[in-house]
Amino acid sequence: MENQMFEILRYGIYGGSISLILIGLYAALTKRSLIKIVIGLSIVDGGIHLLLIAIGYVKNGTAPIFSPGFENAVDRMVDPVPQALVLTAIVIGFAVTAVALSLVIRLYRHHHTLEIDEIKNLKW
Amino acid sequence: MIYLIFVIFLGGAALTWLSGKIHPILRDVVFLASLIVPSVLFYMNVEVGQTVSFSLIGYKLSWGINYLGYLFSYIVVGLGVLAGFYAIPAMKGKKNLGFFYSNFVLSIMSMLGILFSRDLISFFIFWEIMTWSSYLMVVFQGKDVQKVGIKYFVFSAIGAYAMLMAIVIIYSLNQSMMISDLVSSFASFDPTMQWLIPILLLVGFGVKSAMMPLHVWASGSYSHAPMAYTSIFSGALSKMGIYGMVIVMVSLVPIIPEGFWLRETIAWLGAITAVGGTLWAVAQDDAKKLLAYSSVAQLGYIIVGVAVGTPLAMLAALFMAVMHGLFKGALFMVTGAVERQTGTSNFTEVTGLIRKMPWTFLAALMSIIALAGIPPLGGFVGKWMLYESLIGSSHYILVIVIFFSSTAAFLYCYKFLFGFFLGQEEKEWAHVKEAPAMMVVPMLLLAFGTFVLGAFPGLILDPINAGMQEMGFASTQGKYWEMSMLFNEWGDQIMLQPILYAIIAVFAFFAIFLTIKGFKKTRYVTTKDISSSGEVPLEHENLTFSVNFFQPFLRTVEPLMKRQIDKYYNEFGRGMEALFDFTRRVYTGNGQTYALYAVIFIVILLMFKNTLFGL
Amino acid sequence: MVGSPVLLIAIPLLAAFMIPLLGMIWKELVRIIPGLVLAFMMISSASMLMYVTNNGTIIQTLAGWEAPWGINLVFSPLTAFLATLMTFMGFIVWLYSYRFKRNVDFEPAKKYFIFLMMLVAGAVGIVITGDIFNQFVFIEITGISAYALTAFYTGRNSAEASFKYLLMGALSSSALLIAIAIIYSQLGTLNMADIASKIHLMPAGYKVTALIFFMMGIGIEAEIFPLNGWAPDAYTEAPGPIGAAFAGIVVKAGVYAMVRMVFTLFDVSGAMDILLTIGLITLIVAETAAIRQEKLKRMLAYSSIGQMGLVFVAFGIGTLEGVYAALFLMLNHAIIKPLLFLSGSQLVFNSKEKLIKEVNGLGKYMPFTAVLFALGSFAIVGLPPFAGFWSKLSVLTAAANEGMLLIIALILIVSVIEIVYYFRVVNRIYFFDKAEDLIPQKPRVNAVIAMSVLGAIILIIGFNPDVVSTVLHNASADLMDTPQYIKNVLSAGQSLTN
Amino acid sequence: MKKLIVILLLAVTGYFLVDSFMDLGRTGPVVETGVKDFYLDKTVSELKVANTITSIVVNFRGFDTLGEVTVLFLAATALGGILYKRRHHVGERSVLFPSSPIVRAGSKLLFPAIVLLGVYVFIHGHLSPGGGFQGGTIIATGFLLMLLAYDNFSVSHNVLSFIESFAGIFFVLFGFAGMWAGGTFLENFLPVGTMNNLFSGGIIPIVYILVGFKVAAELTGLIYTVLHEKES
Repeated sequence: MENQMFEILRYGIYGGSISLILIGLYAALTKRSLIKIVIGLSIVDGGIHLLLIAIGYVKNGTAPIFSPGFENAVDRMVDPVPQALVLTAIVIGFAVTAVALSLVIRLYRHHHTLEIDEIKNLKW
Repeated sequence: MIYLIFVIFLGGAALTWLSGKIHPILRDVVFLASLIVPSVLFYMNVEVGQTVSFSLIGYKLSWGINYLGYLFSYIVVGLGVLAGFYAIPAMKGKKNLGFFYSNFVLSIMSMLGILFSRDLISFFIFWEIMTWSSYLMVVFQGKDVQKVGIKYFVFSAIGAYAMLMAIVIIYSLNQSMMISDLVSSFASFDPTMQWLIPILLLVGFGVKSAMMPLHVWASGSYSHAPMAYTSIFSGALSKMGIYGMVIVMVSLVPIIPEGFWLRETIAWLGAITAVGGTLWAVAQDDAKKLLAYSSVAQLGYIIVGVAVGTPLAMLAALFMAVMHGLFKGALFMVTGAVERQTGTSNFTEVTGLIRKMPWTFLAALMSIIALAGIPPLGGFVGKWMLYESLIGSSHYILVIVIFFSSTAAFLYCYKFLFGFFLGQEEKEWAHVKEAPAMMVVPMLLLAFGTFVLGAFPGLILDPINAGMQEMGFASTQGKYWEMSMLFNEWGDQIMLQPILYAIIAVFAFFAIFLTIKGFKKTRYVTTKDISSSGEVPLEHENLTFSVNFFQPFLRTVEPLMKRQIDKYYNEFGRGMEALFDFTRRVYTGNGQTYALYAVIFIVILLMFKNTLFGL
Repeated sequence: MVGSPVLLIAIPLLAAFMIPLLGMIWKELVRIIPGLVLAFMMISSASMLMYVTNNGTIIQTLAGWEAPWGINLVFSPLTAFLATLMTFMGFIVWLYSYRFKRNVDFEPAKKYFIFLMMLVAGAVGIVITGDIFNQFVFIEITGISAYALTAFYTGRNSAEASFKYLLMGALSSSALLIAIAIIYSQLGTLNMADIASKIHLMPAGYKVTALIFFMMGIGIEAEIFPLNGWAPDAYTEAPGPIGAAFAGIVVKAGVYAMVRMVFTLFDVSGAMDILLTIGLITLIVAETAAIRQEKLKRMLAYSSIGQMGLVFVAFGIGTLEGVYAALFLMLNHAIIKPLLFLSGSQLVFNSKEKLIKEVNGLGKYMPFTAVLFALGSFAIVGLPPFAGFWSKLSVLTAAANEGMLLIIALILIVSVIEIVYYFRVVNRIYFFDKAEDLIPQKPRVNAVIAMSVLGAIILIIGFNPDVVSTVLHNASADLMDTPQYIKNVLSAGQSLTN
Repeated sequence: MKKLIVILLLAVTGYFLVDSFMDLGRTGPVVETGVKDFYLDKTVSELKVANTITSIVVNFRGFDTLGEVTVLFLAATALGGILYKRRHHVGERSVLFPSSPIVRAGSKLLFPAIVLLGVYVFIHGHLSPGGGFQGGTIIATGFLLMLLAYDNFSVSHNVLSFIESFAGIFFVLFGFAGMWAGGTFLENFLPVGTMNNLFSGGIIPIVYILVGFKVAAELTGLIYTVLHEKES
């Protein structure tokens, strides 16, 4: 029973994170609006962060914090490294999104449109 | 000492450029000094066989000169110095002369460097320096640079890169860049390489010696460079291709099994070059273009000689190479002088300069005679030996082709001489004066050289002999020219002497006759002076003799001329550019498409990962 | 030895944080401080390069934890060579743009110099770090600086270029994170040496998937086809010196990262062939695209991409000679292409559209810049006796030793194309007539110094390539020797404690 | 059509991603002992920090964090640069609708509490879930609330950039101090104290507080910059 739950959870988390990645990519690749593309990229980021967290999970895991009462739970602690990485990755993703949105504002100022098909003065 | 020569050349080139910014006279002096000083040092101090070696990023390089190189150095240095003197008055008043002269020096240096190279790396380096310095000369006057200049450079680059490919293949097989190692170990290469290497090298040399079908750059480049430079461009620089070809043909090709076919092909290409060059030369109305095509044709003869490769043929080819340097150098100088004095080099515009520029005419006359191969001047000796060797080696059809070509050559010889110097005088050219002495003397010297070599071929046959012996032509008699019925063992002519004297007598007679005739009251007419026919020609009608000069002949050969290879190259180039224009549209400009490419990239790799990564 | 590897990162970071404050004191400091920092980085890494050449690799552990646990910086002959090259180029670009940005407002100018400095620091970080996640962080530092620099000019299409760059950059970081996730989930480590020592334990399927995601992530930075759509736009729209910095610094870091993955981290057999194929395709597509360009900087950009393709071809040969040739190419490209960008942007400085035809006849009016551009063109197409020839020769020799005749032929054919478009420009500069309404821009003293230093290096390497061959030999041997790399990194902790 | 292609491509990508990750939970990593065991061990025994993630972020992989705050700093700077206009009208907002009195009053009430929560989170970063980034973000949310509620609420750019710069400078200087005191950059050179005390873990809490300040200032600055962006 417990195993079954774990399996379902596993499928849910991995499947969910991978679907998030794919959904985000789909948005980034097909949507016409720049804002939607940026949103798509953010969704991809979110999916990847979830994926990273998921690979550190252990069965019946607990947070890797040695709070009083958890001093001897080392075996059950989830892998802390992906969590640390995700912390970094979130901030970086946020920074990139901020820059992207500011560029969108600049593009809107210059082209008065958000359609990516109409913003191709530079080509070939 | 060898280093010093090149250091002086290089430093001279740089100083020439810099001094060009200070004062013109200083520049001219520096220029001449940087040509003459190393030349003198070279002939005074460098012995054949003396080498220096050094190593550069793991390649062993070696410089030194051998007999064959020594022979070619006569052409390079002699023509270079004379053209240097000629250039000073000829180029006077042009812009950027510092640049011109320093490139001039670099060209001479690179050609000498090629002769000095005993290894392939320095050979290639000097070859490329020669290429780009001559390219800069071709575009120097700024005419048609995007077409003519780029065409020259592209063909040179194709040649040079073919050569480079051969060089790296040789290095990978031999682990040595020395030419001598190549020659000694060539027999042990596998057959594919034995074919590939000489062909690649021949493509490289063929471009510079304007061999069909790699000749299309020649006419434009020769005629667009300043004439002072074209005289060495055609006279000496193209001989570097011949030099390389001689090495390949003598040292490598005989080793190839069935290499006979390569020889024959090259010989036939040479012959076709000769015919085609001649025909095109006949069709030209511009002296520069005419001479350019004539150069192509003459180089064709030389290639035939080199490719046939019997000792006598080789002797003929090398002799003709020297000869061609002399007379073609002189002829380009003549054209330059005419162009400088009149402002054009078109036959249909300039006529009747014989009285205005008699010395130039004399030089032109002698060079043309040499070119046409009329005894007693040097051209005859070369052609004679070529025919003799071809017949001797049973290349009868080749003889006929060559003979046709050299007969047709009379047509353009005549056109050149007549177009500029004979015919009616035009009022327009009444003010024209003889070119300055500094221009006339070099060309007369060159023209006189053809005469001397015609009378005493032994002067140059001796070095040729030494060079051929060094390359390992098995010698039975000691001196190869004894094989020709033309010479005795001293290398001067016996059969020719009576003819020579007879012709000198005829010349003297005509000179006297003409002079006496000149005293009489002669009426000189212009082209428009044809009132007797009742129809008065209009002012703007061009009635110069040279208009449609050989129209009947050209009409006959028209089908031959229509298939200009040039056109196919141009079509090819345009086609490629259109293709490239199409392919670059993968960069659509849409950021999303680029992202899609990235996904496609990863999907392809993922789908085929088992095959791609060898799982 | 001046300083330690960590200073190459820490000092620019410190300076970056300080510049906004210092700018309040004296405005000129925002221009001067980055120059001083870059000069320090250059001197420091050059002296460490000498130290490394004599004494072997420096391993710098951080935060007191030994190699597999803490992050470490690896200053080996290879990374030292690249770091020196990059910091030198960074200094040159700073020198060139010092007064170039004079006519720009204070706020953008401040940011320009901060970003330039961080661009160099990030690229150096990519090269010297020994940890894949840390490398990811540095890639992002470089990336954000590059996006900002690309969008520097308002009123042009720079935002568009920057957005494309960012879009691709975001995909790149996603791919990198996925690859890192796969690696970490299997091997439980992020240290490069540790990964390299354990990679054979990993199931082949996962390994290859990770490598593919890495290739995509880094390939975007390294401008391989078809991931390089952003590159021509970014090069064109960024300020001229930044184009030089991209070509001389950022791409080199990307190439290094890619090569480190393929040579050291992964023991996948087909990776070399993939590198070779991708390199060839990149080379051909980019060079053929360059021939029909109308804008000068765009042409240079395509040419730069093509050269990177050639570098990958050389790496893909996979032998020591190939690596040597590739590093030589990188060195030459890092010197020559910035020279072309710097002089080229000077040539089109006053023109509106930055078209190639607007350089017509400038040889007379800007003789020095024009000569340097011509020198760069001669060198980049590989004419002797300039620097580019030797690297081209070594690539061809390396390929010939492996019997890759077709590849040699392709490289040479592409070189002919390269000749065509470079010489068309040189011809225009010298033999055409100048447009009447164009005012030539006289280069400032600092720009002249920056360009002539590069020109002098081209001549020096051209006439005596031996000045760099020792460094290159050490670097290429270093790249090929994975066991030594692992040993160096993983034993550094022990040697530090006793 | 394009959508179909994209879906197909993504399906293939998805298949391989699933292929790479789905087995993980079942089979586990091929290398059983990774760096995490070392981290879990040393966090308790040497650093005396309860939160392993904090110890990794600030100490073991502190260099990453330094890079990370640099990225954030660069993004904030880039935003200013990209949106820079020569005539910058300070005080005019693009969001000008009046907020309801309820929001305004509520914001005023909530703001100190939010800031306090943020400070708490980053001060206790080494003991409990949370830390500099989280705390900084919470504080920035408070400012966002205020900026949205009051159209005349403004923060001084200079103050923000002072905080930003000083926090960054001190981070790097702590790194140098570690180098001077212990030999390597960012080394934990202060006494670590006892586990689960507020004052424990050496430089870890200090650095995390600096990070908190920096993140708060930068995010506030970002929000402020974007809020002042006007359509033109």
